[in-house]
Order: sequence, then C-alpha cells, then structure tokens
Amino acid sequence: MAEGLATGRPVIEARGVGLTFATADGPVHALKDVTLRVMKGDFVSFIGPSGCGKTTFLRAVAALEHPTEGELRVNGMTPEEARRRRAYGYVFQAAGLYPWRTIAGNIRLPLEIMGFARDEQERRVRDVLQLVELDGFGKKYPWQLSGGMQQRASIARALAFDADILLMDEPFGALDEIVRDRLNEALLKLWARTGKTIGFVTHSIPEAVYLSTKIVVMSPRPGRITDVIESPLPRERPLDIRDSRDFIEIAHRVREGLRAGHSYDE
Amino acid sequence: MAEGLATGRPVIEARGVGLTFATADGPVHALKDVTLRVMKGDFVSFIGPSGCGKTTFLRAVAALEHPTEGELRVNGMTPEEARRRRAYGYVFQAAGLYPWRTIAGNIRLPLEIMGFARDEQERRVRDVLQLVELDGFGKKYPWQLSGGMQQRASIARALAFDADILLMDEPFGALDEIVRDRLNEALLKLWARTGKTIGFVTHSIPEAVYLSTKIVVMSPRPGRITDVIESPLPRERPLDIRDSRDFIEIAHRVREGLRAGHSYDE
Amino acid sequence: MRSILPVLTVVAVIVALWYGAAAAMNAQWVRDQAARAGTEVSLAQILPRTMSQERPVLPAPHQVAKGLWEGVAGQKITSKRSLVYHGWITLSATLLGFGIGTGLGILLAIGIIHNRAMDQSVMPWAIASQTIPILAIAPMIIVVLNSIGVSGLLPKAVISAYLSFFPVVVGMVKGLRSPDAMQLDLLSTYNASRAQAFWKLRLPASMPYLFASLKVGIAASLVGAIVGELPTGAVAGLGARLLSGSYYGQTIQIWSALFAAAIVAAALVGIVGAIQTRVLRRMGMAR
Amino acid sequence: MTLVFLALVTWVVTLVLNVRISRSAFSETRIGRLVVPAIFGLTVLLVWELLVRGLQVPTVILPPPSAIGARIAGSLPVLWGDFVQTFVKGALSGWLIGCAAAVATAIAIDRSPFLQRGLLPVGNFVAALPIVGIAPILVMWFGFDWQSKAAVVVVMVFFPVLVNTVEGLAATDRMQRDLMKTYSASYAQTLLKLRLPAAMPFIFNGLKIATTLALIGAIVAEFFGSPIRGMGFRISAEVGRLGLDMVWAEIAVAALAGSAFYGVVALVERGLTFWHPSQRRQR
Amino acid sequence: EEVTLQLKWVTQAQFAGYYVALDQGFYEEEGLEVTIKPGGPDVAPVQVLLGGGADVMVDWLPSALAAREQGADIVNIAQPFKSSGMMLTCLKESGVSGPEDFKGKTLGVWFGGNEYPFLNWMSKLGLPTDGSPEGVTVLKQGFNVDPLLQKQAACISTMTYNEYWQVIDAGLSPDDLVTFKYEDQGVATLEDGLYVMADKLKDPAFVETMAKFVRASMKGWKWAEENPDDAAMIVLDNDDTGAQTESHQKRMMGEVAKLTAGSDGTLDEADYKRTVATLMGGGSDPVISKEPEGAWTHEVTDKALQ
Ligand SMILES: Nc1ncnc2c1ncn2[C@@H]1O[C@H](COP(=O)(O)OP(=O)(O)OP(=O)(O)O)[C@@H](O)[C@H]1O
Ligand SMILES: Nc1ncnc2c1ncn2[C@@H]1O[C@H](COP(=O)(O)OP(=O)(O)OP(=O)(O)O)[C@@H](O)[C@H]1O
Ligand SMILES: Cc1ncc(C[n+]2csc(CCO)c2C)c(N)n1
Ligand SMILES: [Mg+2]
Ligand SMILES: [Mg+2]
Repeated sequence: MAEGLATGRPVIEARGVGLTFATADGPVHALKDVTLRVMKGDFVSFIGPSGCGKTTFLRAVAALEHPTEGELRVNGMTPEEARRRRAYGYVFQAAGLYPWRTIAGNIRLPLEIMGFARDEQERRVRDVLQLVELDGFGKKYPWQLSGGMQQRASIARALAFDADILLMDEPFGALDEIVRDRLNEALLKLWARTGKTIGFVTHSIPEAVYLSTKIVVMSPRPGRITDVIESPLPRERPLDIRDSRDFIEIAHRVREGLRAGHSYDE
Repeated sequence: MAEGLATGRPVIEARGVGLTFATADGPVHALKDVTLRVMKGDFVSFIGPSGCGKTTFLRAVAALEHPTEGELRVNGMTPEEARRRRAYGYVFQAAGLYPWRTIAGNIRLPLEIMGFARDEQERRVRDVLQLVELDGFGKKYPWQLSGGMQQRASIARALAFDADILLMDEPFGALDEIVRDRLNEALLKLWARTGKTIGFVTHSIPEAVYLSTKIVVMSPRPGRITDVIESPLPRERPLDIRDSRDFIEIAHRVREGLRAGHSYDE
Repeated sequence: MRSILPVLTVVAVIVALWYGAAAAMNAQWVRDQAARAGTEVSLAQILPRTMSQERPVLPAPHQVAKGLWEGVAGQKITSKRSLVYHGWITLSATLLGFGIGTGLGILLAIGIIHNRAMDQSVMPWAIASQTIPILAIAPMIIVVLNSIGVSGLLPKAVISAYLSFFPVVVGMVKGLRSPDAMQLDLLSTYNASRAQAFWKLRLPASMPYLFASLKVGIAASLVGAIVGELPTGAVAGLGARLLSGSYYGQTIQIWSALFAAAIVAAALVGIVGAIQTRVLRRMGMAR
Repeated sequence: MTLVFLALVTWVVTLVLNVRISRSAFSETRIGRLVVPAIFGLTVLLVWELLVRGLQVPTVILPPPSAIGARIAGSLPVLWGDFVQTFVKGALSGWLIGCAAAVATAIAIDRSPFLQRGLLPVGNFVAALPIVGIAPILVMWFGFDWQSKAAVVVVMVFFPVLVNTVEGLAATDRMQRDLMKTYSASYAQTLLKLRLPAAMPFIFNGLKIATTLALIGAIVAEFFGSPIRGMGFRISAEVGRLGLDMVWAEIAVAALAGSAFYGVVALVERGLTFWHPSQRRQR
Repeated sequence: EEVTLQLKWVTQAQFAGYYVALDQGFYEEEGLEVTIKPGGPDVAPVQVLLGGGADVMVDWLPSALAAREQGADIVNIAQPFKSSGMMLTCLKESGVSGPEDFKGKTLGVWFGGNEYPFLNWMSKLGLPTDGSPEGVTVLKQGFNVDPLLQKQAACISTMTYNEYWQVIDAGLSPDDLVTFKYEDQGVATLEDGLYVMADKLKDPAFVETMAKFVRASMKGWKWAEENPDDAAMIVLDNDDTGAQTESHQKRMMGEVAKLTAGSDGTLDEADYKRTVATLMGGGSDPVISKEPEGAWTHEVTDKALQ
C-alpha cells in the first residue's frame, strides 16, 4: 500500500542513551551515549561484536529495557506508549515459541491478541508459513522442529501482523545460505511493499549491506556506536548487486569498523 | 600429545542409517539411508538446508536418538557404549546452560561429573573461558549474558574436558565474523594439537571449507547425504587460505550441492 | 517492610466484614432470647448484644483477640491454659512429622523417578493411602503404636507425616521430571550417573516445585499433628483445645485455638517462603 | 508362625517379580501398566491377610481383607448411598468450588502487587486453619447435610491449589513475557495465552493433591455432625460398635473413589500439559 | 503393681471417683500405681484394651455387649453407675411436649455405640428413624449442644450431668426445655462400668489386682459423693487441656453423685437383665442378636468387698 519510501519522519530517536545493568558483582554498562535517528521506512542494520549491546538497544526501543540515561523516542512518544499502540513486531534472538501451541498456533497468537477475524487469522497463518517455507508444519509442536525451522516460525509470528516497526534480532542466524538468500529477498519485498521501518541485528556483513539503508556499527563495553553508514545502494536490489563496487566498498568499511571495535576490546 | 593426524581407524561408521520420528500427524522421516565413515582425527562438517537432519544425525552419533534402521558404530562399539566411555563432547544448537549455575559453574559441570580435582577444575575453567574470550564473565548467570556469549560459554563447556569426539551443532552461528575467525583458528589449533575427531554442523560454506577434512552435504525430507567432499587442503591452514583456488573450488562444489538439495525440496 | 500497609488493609477489610457477619449471625439468638423472655428488642439493643455473647455463632474479632491474648500473654507459658504451652506441644509434633514426611516424600519421589517398578506400583497406592480418612484410622495407628510401646510425640508425628508426605511426593515427582530434554541430553553425553544427574540437574530444577510442595506439606503437617491429638485422648495441644472447646461449645476458645493454629501455620509457611527466596536467590533463579 | 513366614516369602517373591516385569518390555504395554500396581496391591492384601491370621490380630483391631471383601459384597446398597452422599454431593462440589476459588484468588493476587503483598499472607493464614477446628464451625453454619461438608472441602483444597497456582503463574520465562509485551497484550490476554498455560503443570499438582484432600475433608467433616448416611458417618458409627469390617469396607470405597478421582485429574493433566517435559519422553 | 485405666471420654467429673482415688492415695494404699488415660470422641476404649494399651476401661454396657458380639471378649467386673444419665432434651418452642410429638421432628443422637438406647426407644414408640414423614429424622450430633441452640434439631441427646447444663449455660431456662429421661421411659441402659479382657481373669493374681483397684475406686467414688466440690477441683487439676471450668465441674459432680448413689460397685443383675432385654428388643436392627453369656462377673467385686 504505502509508498515504501523514507518519508523523512523520524521513527526512532535516541539521544545520549545509556543503559547499565546492576548485577551482583557490580554494574554492567551495556550501552553508552548512543545517539541515533531512524526515519520512517528505513532499514537499519546493527552489527557489532558479540555482547556489544545490539540486543539491549533493540529491547530498549521496544520498551523491554529502560535506558538509565539519555532519551529515547519512538514515533515521537516514549517507547512505552509506542508499545501500547502495538507499533512493534519483534523477532527474538532465540525462537521462544510457546511449547503448548502448535506452530500455527504460535503464529496465530499475536493475531488472536490483536483481534483479527477468525478467517483472516487462518489466511495470514497460511501466508506467512509459506513465506518462511514451513508449509505443512503448522500442526507440529515446537520441539518437533529443527533449530532453523523454529527460528523461521518465530519470524513468521512477527510478520503475521502489520507492525509499523519490525525489530529482528539475528533472525536468519540458524539458516543455510540458500534459504537465507530467499528470505532476504522476501523481506526486502515485504519492506518495499509495506514501507515498514526495520531494525535488524546480524553478524553477516554481506547481509547487512544487502538489506540496509543504514548500517550501524557498534563496539563493546560499554556498547557505543562507532560508525553509521548510509547506503548509497538503490532500494531495488537484485541478488547480484552483491558483486557491485559500491557493495564491496561498503562491506569493506563495515569490516574495518568492526575490526576497530574489536581492538577496543583488548 | 597425539599426532593430530587421521590414523586410518574408523571412528564413526554409519551404514544405511534411517531415523523416523513418530508424531501425532504421521511419521517424520528425518534420516534415510545415511552411509558415512569418519576416520580418527577427521574434521567433518555437515551442511545442508534447515531441517534436513544434521542435528538428528549428530544426536544419533551421540546416542541421544536411536536409528530406526541401519547400523551405527562409534569406535567399533554402539554409540551407547561409546557414550558410557565418555567419548563425546557435545555443543548443542541452543546454548542450554543451566540457569541456576554461573557461567564458570556451567563449565565446571562436566569436570565435576568426571571427577577432576578441584584445582584442575579451576585451571581448566579459566583456560577455556579465555579461549572463548569470556574472561571476567565466570561469575555471571546465563541470563546476564548476550546470545553470542551464551553460545561461547556452551562451547567452553564442551572443550573443558578431553573428549575424543567433539560434536558441535552450529557452534558459531551467533558470533560476528571477527570472533568467529578467531575461534575458528583456535579450534583448528586445538584439533591439530589433540588429534580429536570433530563433527561440525554449520551453515557457512566458507567456514565448512576452511575447517574440514571432509564435508558432508545433505538434502532434506527425508534427510540423506548427497555429496561427501574430501578436502585437498593441507592440515595447516592460515586464514588467507580462503583466497586459494582449491578453496574457492570446494566452496563452489558445496554450494552446488546445497542448491541441488534445495531443489529436492519442491 | 513494604507489605505492612497492604496486609493491614486486607486485614482491616476482613475485620470489617467479620463484624458485619458476627452481627448478622448472632442477632437471631438475641431475638430468640428476647422472644423467650417475652420482650421486644430494638436494633440498637441487638447490636451490642451480638458482640458480647458467651457462645456466639460467630464471635466478634475483639472477643477472639481477647481470647488469644489471654491464652498467650495472660498465663504463665507452662500453664495448661496457655496457648503457648499447647502451641508448643503441637508444634513439636508438627516439626517432627514434617521432617519425617518430607524426607519420606522426597525419598519416594526419587525412587519413583528412577525405578519403573516403584513408579508403577507405589504411586497408585500412595494416592490410595491419601484417600483413607485419617481421622478414621488415626485411633488404630495410635492403638497399634501403643501396643508396641510407642507413645507420646511419635504417634502424632506419624500421623502428621502421613498427611505431609503426599504433597511432597506429587510435587517432587513433577519437579524432578521437569528438566527439559536438552538439559538431560547434555548430562547423557557426559555419561553422568543417575546420582550425578540427580544432584546436578534434577534437584536444582525441581526447586520451585519443591518449595510449593513444602508450603503445602508443612500446613498439612500441622493439620496432621492436630488430628493426631484427638485420639490420644486429646490431653494437650491445640487439637485438644479445639476439641474441648468444641465439646463444651465454647466458641471463643475454639476460635482462639483456631487462630493460634493458623498463626503457627502461617509462620511456618512464611519461614519456608523465606528459605525459598534465599535459596533461589543463591541459585541465581530469583530474578 | 508359618503364616507369618509365608507372608514374608510372598512379599519377597512378588517384589522380585514386579521389578522383573517393570524392567521388561511388557510393562510398556497398556496391560503391563495395570499389572504392576495390581500385583503390588494383591501382595499387600495377601501379606495383610496372612499377617492378621498368623499373628492372630483381633478382628476388632484389624480385620483380614477377606472379611472386608465379604462385607463389601454384602452391603453394596449402603455403600452406594454413602458414596453418593459423601463423594458426589460433598467432596465433588466442594472440590470444584474450592479449586475455582483458589485459582481465582491466585489470579487476583497475581494481578495486583498490592493484593499480592496483602492477601497472600492473609490467605496463607486463613487457608491453613486446621480442618478439625473449622469443621464443627462450618457444620454449625451450614447445617448437617452435605452443604457443610462441601464448605469444609472448599476450605481444605483452597490452600494447596492457591500456593501451586501462584507459584505456577510466576513460572514463565522472560522471553515469553517480553513477547507478550511487544504485542502490548492486555493482562487478560497474557494470562489466558501465556501465564495460565505455563502454570498448568503447577496447577495440576495442586488439583491432584486437592482430590485426595477433598475426600478426606468430606469424610472427616461428617464426624462432626451429619445425617445418618455418608461414609464418614458410617465409619464413626461402626467404629463405635466395632464393626471394623464395615469401617474398612468404607475405607476401601474411599480409596477406590479417591484413586479414580485422582486418575481422572491426572488424565486431564496429561491431555492439557502434554508439552511439559515431565509428560513427554521419560528416560 | 501397675494398672492403666482407659476412660470413655475426656477428663471430667463423670470420672471423678478414679481421679479422687488417685489423688487421695487410695490406689497407693492398695499398692497400685494407676495411670488414667482420658478418652474422647475418637477413642474406642475397647480397641485400646484389646491393643494392650490398658488393663481396664470404663464403657457403657450396650457398646460393650456389641463389642462382645464382634468377638471382643470383655467382661464387666464392676458397675459404679447405678442409674442412667441419658436423656433427650427438646426445645419447647419446637412443639414437643411428649413422645407422641416426635413424629416428623429432627432428633440429634450420639452414635459410636451410644445410639442403641435411642433406637430401642424409637422402635418401642413405633417410629421409624429413616426420615420418613411417619417417623423421625435422625442427625448424628457432634460433641456439643449447638444443634439445639441453632434450632437444627428439635431435640438432642444430653446427659443429666453435662450437656443439659451446657444448654442452660447457653442462656435457655429449664422452662424453655422439655426433657425425657431414659430412666423414666423404661429404656435405660447401664452406663459407666469397668471392663477387662476375659482371658486375663483366668489369672488369680490379676483378679486380685482388679479387686484392689475396684475397692480403691469405689472408695474414691464414695469420697467424691461426700465431697463433691473438692472432687470437682481434683478433676480440674487433672485436666491437661485447661478447658474445664470450675462451676461446670462442680455441678457435674453433683449430678454424677446422683447416678452413683446406691452402687457399691457390684453389678445388679436385674439392671443387667433389663439392659439386655432393651437391647434385644430393638426393632429391625437389634444391637445384640443372642443372649450374651459371661459378659459380667461378680468375682472381682466379691473379692473387693470382702
Ligand atoms: N539482564 C542482564 N543483566 C546483566 N547484564 C546483562 C543483561 N542483559 C545483557 N547484559 C550484558 O549487556 C551486554 C550487552 O548484551 P547484549 O545482549 O545487548 O549483546 P549483543 O550485542 O546482543 O550480543 P550478541 O551478538 O552476542 O547477542 C553484555 O555484556 C551482557 O553481559
Ligand atoms: N523430536 C522430534 N519429533 C518429531 N520430528 C522431529 C523431532 N526432531 C526433529 N524432527 C524433524 O526431523 C527433521 C530433521 O531435524 P533436524 O533437527 O535434524 O534438522 P537440522 O538439519 O538440524 O536443521 P537446522 O539446520 O534447522 O537445525 C525435521 O523435519 C524436524 O521437523
Ligand atoms: C462422638 C461421640 N459423641 C457423643 C458421645 C456420647 N458420650 C459418651 S460418654 C459422654 C460423656 C457425657 O458427658 C458422652 C457425651 C460419644 N461417646 N461419642
Ligand atoms: Mg544479542
Ligand atoms: Mg539443527
């Protein structure tokens, strides 16, 4: 429906966000001084070493953690308010399916909660199962699926309803290259069609470059942003764009940023 | 210690192995007619589309599932017997840390069970924590760690004791490229030093090619082996071997195999 | 303590409801008495009279409070009229019974999850044992134990253990079976012995279930100890107070003993809860 | 003495037999599942019979199972009438009300931190009132018939179900709860779709314990006043006239009914919490 | 010599004689060391006796005879209570003024071996006890008099020395009540007697001990009859529950004295015969089906009263 273009309205605005966890053996600084602005229709990837705070930032955006410093606004409101308006679709790093529901039942869960009509529910479940290539597994229980299949089911669950903001935490980590490529394409299509704003955590540099309009490189302890790369790639992206000069250049820049981040580590 | 060379003694021998799960809506054929021979000191990677039976095969080797057809021998015994002799170190696809133990406590678990001396336990925990770059996190609880850190902790747990056969199910899936490279190198070193036999599931073709002496390509439903590639790469592998012709050729062959496997799917 | 205010609020609400109920339930008697005496009573006269009867249907809170206070503070604690004295007698049997019952319950649960023969044969009979009305066989237990020379604290503790072991068995069987497949598989790859699997996985994983069971179990122990006091001639203990109060229709005495018992029970459950919080925190499970 | 010896031999033999059977594949079958407890039960009865006869225990203290069996066969209509009075009217209705009330209270407690801190301690307190104390009071309030028995049962089953439900409602993990938050699910939705299903294994623990408590409660309450039928009435009346065979006949009915009740609840549990590890593959 | 006595009910003036004998050293004088075990609603004294928990017990003849039919070989060796204290106490306002008014009413009865006299009485009156409109509805009453006060029953069982006064204490006046003494209705049965196991009596030494016991106990009873208030205080001292009140026990002692009056401990055969006749005459479900034999003996009292 929507045009699928960045309309210039900021969706996520972080200003000097810091987040410290209190643990038994002292505080852990997960995020420090994170300032970032994401526009409507942006596809932002977060990349950074393990433990640098990517998940924490995504959780803060979704109002699942509360920054201890700075200010975070989503659609001009507090994340809490945005959450209450059902702005988010979230794919967690672990699949987190409910063991007492079948795969279809798990995907139906948000639809039930948001009050979709019965047949609309069925239609959507069928559609997203197909999208993540799980048709035929709707009646299975989570523990009867392989790791990658569970992950796809959890992606399907987040795609089943129309959240404005899609937050995906390493959604394709457990998938093979080929399925991953197909899902990447599917995700781009969906994004182009719906104009959603997407926050995406990945460890794959090519994936980040291929998908994003904006790549955020982070460094650990305390997690901070070391580089924000605006992609010059067109919004229309065939798979073979990955061999283009621009692509390789950006990938290189991301890799350098990552490496620099790691050296902080020592 | 050991030479770290394939000595010619078969460690894992599968002959016509099939495995069918009975579920409420009919049987699921997870493995079919899998025949494979892994020699002592081999580094075997399993690669294949999501849900093709990689995990199931690894579990069968470790006597966690029981083949419904064919024969499976480990070190010339049944997997069950081999398990009883503590032949396995297993890294599960999900971290599976015990929530009531700290990270150090989780790593100490196998050591306690196998009756290592107290100070030996401490030494090993320290060493492997360092190996997976988690020094300083020993006293944290699993839920205080990021996803990638949990995964590394579970790798550390499997490395802490000296199992002959190391079975690793997508151990590096949630890690960024740089940590992943470093851990790949560390794993190769460990393998060269100890002469362990390693079974390794991954979705990364370069990773598979970089690490393995043998790459097993699988196709789904029912899971079967479509290709077994013996790597001509030398056992000594600097990181830049990834730019060599041999490497690229093998990678290509694996990719083709994978693609073919996917087409079965339809 | 943050919980003072909420507790007080709830208590206040209950006390208010209670006064209302006391007035309503005791009024009938006042009216009957008046009718027997051939006089009329107005509402204003009924109210105060419902609050000070000697054998009310429902004693007013202050009457119970007074009874409790006299029972606890109004006597030397060695006095036979002291609730502290009777409470202690019941408590000692409760604790002994709880110890025996919990120990037995955990042992049975361990046996049941490790041994198929036990799982299949003991569980149905453990269930059946609990459907036997304890008050019916308590006298027989006492008689039998008596005839082999066991008397005093132990017979009561046996009955108390009989009531408390079951919740522990049910909870622990579930708890010890609650680890998921992967957690068990991990130990399986280590070829951990059953004992190791028990200590390192099943037991820690069962903690939430264990504590839920212990709370139920200790309350059941107290009931068991009180029940056990009846067929021993109900000579002492809160059970004896309840019974003799009931026998002589002394409602206030019943309620005082009842509250004393409930206070003991609540304290015991509270202690188990406090231990739970500490244990779970030490295990990193209290988040 | 020979009978006593025989009892010991029986015990050992059947024990060995049972262990054998349960190790064999036979115990996996539907029949096998029934055979093992049946053998165990028969052993208990046989040993009981032999010991009572061997040690010449007076029947007014403990009658042999054969006498109890004969009494059961001879008094079926009486036993049935008592069963209906005590189990169907007293225990079952009380169980239903009590469990429903406990779950509702647990939810109320869970819903409001204020109530949680206020009601839970008070709830512990009220619900831990000993049955022998409340039974006479409830008989006084609700009359002699089954209503007062049901009331006793309500009070008795309340606490175990409450404790287990509260514990169970807390048993979700963080990611499961966070998921609901991202949907901005209402409290009721979270409860219905996450907390309650996750709490089911705990709730059923409570419900199962409550089944046996309900029966005990209904029977014991009859000791404190009842119409002249009911299992508790019969037991107390027959104890007085030393009709111990009838007492044990009632106990046998109670045990049977209680086990069946428990079994039904356990079956429902199996159906509803099939996903819980304790109900899945057992090794 | 050690003797253990099992009472039928909780410590109260109903058993004053034994407590007095203990307290005043009457047992000691006979060279006996006596332990008194209180009973209660959940104690079946016969079971305790058979289980070896006591040497001698206090029980009522109807339940003792019923126990005999069940195979418990117990024998009455003495009968300190001459008359029965059982009665039915009714609320006047419920419309009962004579036995003919019972029809359709709800009556509270003690079970557990105490129901026989009542059932006999009803069968004598021709009233079925099945709750039919032609008969009466029977309630198993608990330990106290609440059913009457709460008007859940028109009449309840009371003892002249105990429950009746609880009703009075509760605030009802004798004018509000109608009482039917079993003695007056001709259905009285023998109450508190002393019983032992028959086979023990074969041992002359045991008979000797029991003779001493009965002698001392009767001395206690006579002392209690003469000093009712002091006896009540002795009972009070022996009550471990601390639940008894002085006024109630003093009054109870006064009433109990009326029942023990006229007994030297020897069982009156005529009373016995009358009880047996009453029990055997009980309608469809008589307590005892055949004339009991050897249910009592004068051997002990004869020796005691020499
Ligand atoms: N609940 C918590 N309590 C304490 N510390 C926490 C908690 N959650 C996360 N942390 C810490 O915060 C830091 C950032 O964690 P986060 O999960 O955001 O990392 P990440 O970037 O997502 O890493 P990964 O790629 O491995 O998933 C880590 O050091 C972690 O140990
Ligand atoms: N316990 C089970 N019950 C029923 N079916 C199962 C069970 N475990 C696995 N399967 C099925 O077996 C097939 C193979 O699963 P497996 O976990 O081995 O896949 P995998 O190759 O490891 O996939 P992934 O890369 O996604 O982890 C899948 O179709 C899965 O649905
Ligand atoms: C449950 C029960 N209720 C009443 C009695 C009757 N009873 C026998 S002796 C006695 C003492 C009288 O003050 C009483 C009331 C009983 N035996 N058991
Ligand atoms: Mg993360
Ligand atoms: Mg897998």
